[in-house]
Amino acid sequence: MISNETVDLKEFETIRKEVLETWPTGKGVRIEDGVRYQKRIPEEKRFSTAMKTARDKGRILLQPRAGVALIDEHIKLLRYLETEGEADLLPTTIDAYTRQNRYEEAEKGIERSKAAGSSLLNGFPAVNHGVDGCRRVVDAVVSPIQVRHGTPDARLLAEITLAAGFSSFEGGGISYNIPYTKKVPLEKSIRDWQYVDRLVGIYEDQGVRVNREPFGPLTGTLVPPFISHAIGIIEGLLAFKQGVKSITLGYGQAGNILQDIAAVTSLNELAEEYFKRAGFEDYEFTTVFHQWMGGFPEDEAKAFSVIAWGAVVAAFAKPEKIIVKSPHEAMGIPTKEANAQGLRATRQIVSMLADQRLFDSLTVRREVEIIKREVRCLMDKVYELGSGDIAAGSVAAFQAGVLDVPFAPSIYNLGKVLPMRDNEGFLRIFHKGNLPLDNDVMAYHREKLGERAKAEGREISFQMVTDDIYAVSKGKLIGRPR
Amino acid sequence: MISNETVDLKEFETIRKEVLETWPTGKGVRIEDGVRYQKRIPEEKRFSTAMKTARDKGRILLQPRAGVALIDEHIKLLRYLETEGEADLLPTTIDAYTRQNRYEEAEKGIERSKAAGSSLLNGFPAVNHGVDGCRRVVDAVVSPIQVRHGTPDARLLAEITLAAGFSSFEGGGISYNIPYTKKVPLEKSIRDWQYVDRLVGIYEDQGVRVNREPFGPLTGTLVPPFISHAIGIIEGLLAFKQGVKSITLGYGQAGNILQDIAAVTSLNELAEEYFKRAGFEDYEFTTVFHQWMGGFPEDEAKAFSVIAWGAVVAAFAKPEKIIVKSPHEAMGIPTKEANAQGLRATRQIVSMLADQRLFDSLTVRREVEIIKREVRCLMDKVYELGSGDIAAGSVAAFQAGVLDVPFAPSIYNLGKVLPMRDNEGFLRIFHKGNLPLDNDVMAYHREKLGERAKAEGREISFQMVTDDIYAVSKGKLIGRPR
Amino acid sequence: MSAPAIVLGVIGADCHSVGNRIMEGFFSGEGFRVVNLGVMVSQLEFVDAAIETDAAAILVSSLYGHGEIDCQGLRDLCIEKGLDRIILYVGGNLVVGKTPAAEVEEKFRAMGFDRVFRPDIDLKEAAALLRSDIEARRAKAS
Amino acid sequence: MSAPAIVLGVIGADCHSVGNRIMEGFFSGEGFRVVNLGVMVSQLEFVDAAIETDAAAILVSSLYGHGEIDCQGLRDLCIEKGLDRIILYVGGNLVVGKTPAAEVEEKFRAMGFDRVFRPDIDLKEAAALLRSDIEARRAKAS
Ligand code: B12
Ligand code: B12
Repeated sequence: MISNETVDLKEFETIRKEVLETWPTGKGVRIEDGVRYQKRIPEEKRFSTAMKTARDKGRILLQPRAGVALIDEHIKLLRYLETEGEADLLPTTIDAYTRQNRYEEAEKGIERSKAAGSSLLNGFPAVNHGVDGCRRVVDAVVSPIQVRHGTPDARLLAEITLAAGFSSFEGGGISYNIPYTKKVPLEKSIRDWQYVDRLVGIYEDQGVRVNREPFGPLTGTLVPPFISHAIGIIEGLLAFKQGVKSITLGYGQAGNILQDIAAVTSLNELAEEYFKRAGFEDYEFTTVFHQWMGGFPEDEAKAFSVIAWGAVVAAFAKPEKIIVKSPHEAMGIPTKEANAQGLRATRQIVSMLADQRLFDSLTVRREVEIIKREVRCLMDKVYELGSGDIAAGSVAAFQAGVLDVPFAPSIYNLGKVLPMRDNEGFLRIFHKGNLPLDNDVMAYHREKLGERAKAEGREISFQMVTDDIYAVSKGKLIGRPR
Repeated sequence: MISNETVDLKEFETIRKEVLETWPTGKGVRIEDGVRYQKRIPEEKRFSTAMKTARDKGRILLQPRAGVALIDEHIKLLRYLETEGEADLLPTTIDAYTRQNRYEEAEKGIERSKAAGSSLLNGFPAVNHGVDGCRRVVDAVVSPIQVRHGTPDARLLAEITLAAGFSSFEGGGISYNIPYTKKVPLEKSIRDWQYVDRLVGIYEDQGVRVNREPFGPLTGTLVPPFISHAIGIIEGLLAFKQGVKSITLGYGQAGNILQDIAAVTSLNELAEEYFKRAGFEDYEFTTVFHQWMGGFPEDEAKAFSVIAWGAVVAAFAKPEKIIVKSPHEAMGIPTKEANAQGLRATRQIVSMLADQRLFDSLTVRREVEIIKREVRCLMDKVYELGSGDIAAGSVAAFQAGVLDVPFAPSIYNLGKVLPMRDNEGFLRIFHKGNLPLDNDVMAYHREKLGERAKAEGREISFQMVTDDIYAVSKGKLIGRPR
Repeated sequence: MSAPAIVLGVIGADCHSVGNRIMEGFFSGEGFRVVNLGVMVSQLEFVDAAIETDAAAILVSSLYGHGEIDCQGLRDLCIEKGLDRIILYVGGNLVVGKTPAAEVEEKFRAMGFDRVFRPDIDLKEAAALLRSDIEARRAKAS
Repeated sequence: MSAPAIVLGVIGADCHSVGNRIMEGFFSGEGFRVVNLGVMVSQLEFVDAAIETDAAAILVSSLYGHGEIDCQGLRDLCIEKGLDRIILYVGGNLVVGKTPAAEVEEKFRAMGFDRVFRPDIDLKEAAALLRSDIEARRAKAS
């Protein structure tokens, strides 16, 4: 049975040997060497420092997603995003084979990309490139740089990239399993991520702070804030237990500005509450806002507006970081030019709005309180199911559908919950499945959905959910009947 | 001396003869013929109907600016904006020679454009093309279509385009003089626009409603809402006096969302108040919001965000119409593709936000009250200077600097008032010049500007105004020191 | 004639489940007998499922960019396994990066797919094509 | 040496006054003797003002798109009026529509302008060039 305990060092070492064996580049990866390398990295290039400074100064940092198959091309891409895109923070997005530990296929992808003269992989295969290859990337840029992926078993990836000097690592045992895989048992992915967090803790013990960022948006598709908040908080708690000190919780834009502001506000308040309550004090907490993570419109002009709307909401919600989309989103991995366009469009909004404030709002406060109620309903039950252990509780909760991510591919996700937009575009719950939401909370959701049904003159139905999924790509937020 | 009297029909006829003589295409323009032609236009193509329906149903219509030298190209352009741009309303933007009644130069421009195979004019020379040419345009499109220009003496232009079936005509005696010319006496332009409004009144009397739209944004550069509101209301009053029944008052986005929402709200409340007080009852009143009218960023990605931000503000401020910019704004007259991109980007925002509401706000209400106070300060003085006559009062007011448009080129504008942004980006008054603003109002402005000076650690100075002018094109709203 | 069976799935290491869910619901609603393999489906799984259910068509989705690598050889595998007349459709974001539709279509046609769909395809249209393609094959067969 | 006089103005039927205001303030601050004719200035007004004030340069602005038509012949008029050594600058949105800078520059150079500026020009840079161009002409002249 899994439990939320700090991984024993001996056990860690045993597992570590196996992990490093799984691909040739793993051999000879040494933590002490990684620590030495990390310590040479200047403070301005440290991810955790950038995030903390942003929080202290009330700034919003911009980060794109980007990764291609070959090292030189990847460096060119990142540099372009720094200079032409004015990115504050850099990514290295990992390809989908590496995410599934299919390093042989990644190798094939590298070869074919070399032959084709363009990337046939949807990301940077960091494991195949190994520590030295990754260091070339880290050394070539001036901004803090992070590994972004979607890997249920990211142990080798973490070993290699942390040794190579990456100072932030995205993911988590739930958020990089449920939305990203089909058959990986949750218990396994949580355990494998305890390993990753323990590794970060070891670096931390030796004076190297590595930022960690659970993946907030999950399936990116109509995920109500309380579901992703609960999962983010759990992943934060799991990470802290392994010695992580710098954590950034994420949230994917839902679409209604008031709900989104309330979501960021409640995420801040809830995280601090749960972290403190679990006895953690000495940590750096920040937030990241993802521009619209669902289906985009194909037309670039319209895509620009979806990007800008995300930036507007973020400018008022004030996270420390925005993950930026590109006008190519609906079509394919963006060119470096399109990626930089997304960054510049976002920058224009964020700086035009930097000094503007939205007034206090009853609606926002009401939504904040509702989200908090909802998250507490879930968290209470998770703790209960785990008899106080959040790791065991999470596994049990997914099994029971107490935690349930809409539209997720994993067979370990019950998949009974169905979200839907209300008449003003707030995400509400249509089918709660087994979510332990209190009756009055559900009554509120139903009331709100009733308003929409009435306005549209149709019964609440699954068709509305489908319509909502397509809506943004068709230029709307709410999937109204035509 | 000018006065706000309905132009006597006899006098109108005398002037009319002269006007129609000023260019060959004027000869033979007959109002009865125009009325007949207008009456054949289907209801859905009537501008006033579209505006009124938008108001009744709470919809926001989108309209681009567009005009090229040659008829066929102009038709192609407009059709493209209807189909690819999904424009609700069409423009015909008139070239700058025609605006100055320099029809010979316009003729040269037409010839040269034919030779060059591309438009060398910055608009459509409607007078040179005459009634028949214009009718080809009106007949070729399916949407309501308006003449947009900047012509201090638009009498011939109005005669020709109204006879040709255009159902809306932009401009006014102040708003198409002060920002657009250097040496045209205000008295003359107001008189010439009384003619235009009288012409519209004559069409109205014969059962043809033509929408009129004073040009709200003026110089488009840091114009505080109260200045453009006062001028818009005056032009509305002048128009009604001549028999106009459908009026759309305009406002150019200032940049801070709360001030912009307050501006649209106060424009609605003030206009109704002044119109009713002057004894007008039987009219259709609507508003138009202009996306950012100042200098744009050259980068198209950034320009898209300026466009989107304008759309966001409009979506919450809820005017009946948005005049849409294009991503080419900083560079030149947009191609039809760029123009359609601006429309589609705006559409995406407006429809994504259609069902969202911002909550009631104390700040907005406070700003509404301030704008109302300011407008009343100006209007009281204008009435006083004209001994109750708004036309005479306006001329005197500009002479005295009681009405004063920032950065305007006209020698009949005092040019003493200097606006500046406060610490949250609201437009405030730095130098009031001779504006009759009450002391407590000015104290408020100074207090707000003081906050900015303090935040920036510099004295309030003209440099700040320059910095503010450049700010948006450099990616900011407020021109902070670097 | 009984409702034709069709096999759906997202090929390779691709986890994009949303479109797949919608397709399942949609094609069922259109009267097809849908066998949905979900995400992360291998070529072999597709072919085996088609054999097992006597499917008229396989509808392959690929969203994540590796479609080009993942789809190569599927037609050969079908033939090898005796499915020499099955209809193969593919759709989604088939290659890495924004690419002209014609180029993508050509590439996947060359791999042996009967039809290639862009992500903004109206599923109604796809269903109509599928029905007529199935008809045509049946007509030929009889 | 006394401060060189320069003539500013916006040519033709162009009413864009904001940039012109800023230029007046800026070049005055940089130590030039600025003669600002404002907006809607004809070629003749430019040349007469330059003669009257013994100006070293004329800085023509055109924003509204008719620059191509309005500026043609200005160099000839200068020469005709005896201003055969005057520096001619032009800047703004010189032609109708977004056009590559090089193309615009070539067009206006061919018309006899010494330098052609895009609207995003940093005025500091323009002032530095102007100073050195004036120096160079004076050096040649003496
Ligand atoms: C949501 C999303 C995610 C979610 C997915 C959650 C989940 N489990 O489903 C998350 C965040 C997890 C995710 C992850 C990744 N994603 Co993703 N994702 C998207 C996004 C934004 C929307 C997809 C979606 O749900 N659309 C809505 C549904 C209804 O539409 P659809 O999927 O297109 O399906 C329809 C059509 O394609 C068509 N169709 C599909 N197949 C077929 C087959 C036939 C025969 C027919 C007729 C029709 C048809 O019909 C479907 C129903 O209408 C798209 C971009 C976009 N479209 O805006 C990117 C996108 C698909 N993702 C992309 C990538 C690269 C990834 C990642 C590799 C991460 C990365 N590098 O950025 C990982 C993939 C990891 C993995 N192993 O697969 C790329 C693919 C790039 C490419 N092809 O060049 C895209 C295009 C974004 C981009 N521009 O970079 N993603
Ligand atoms: C504000 C504005 C207006 C206001 C002007 C108010 C006023 N009286 O000043 C109003 C609304 C009235 C207006 C009207 C029109 N406008 Co206008 N306007 C603008 C806008 C948005 C900003 C201009 C501005 O003030 N910029 C800020 C100042 C500081 O910058 P600037 O003017 O570019 O000047 C700087 C530089 O150009 C440079 N510079 C200029 N000259 C020179 C010379 C030298 C030697 C040097 C070194 C440097 C230099 O230095 C200046 C200071 O930094 C621009 C687009 C943009 N730039 O975003 C369009 C724009 C200039 N307008 C345009 C047009 C076409 C018109 C109209 C014809 C209407 C129409 N068809 O849309 C009318 C013109 C009527 C007329 N008779 O002139 C077009 C010109 C198109 C083209 N060239 O292809 C533009 C580019 C918009 C567009 N993309 O369509 N406009």
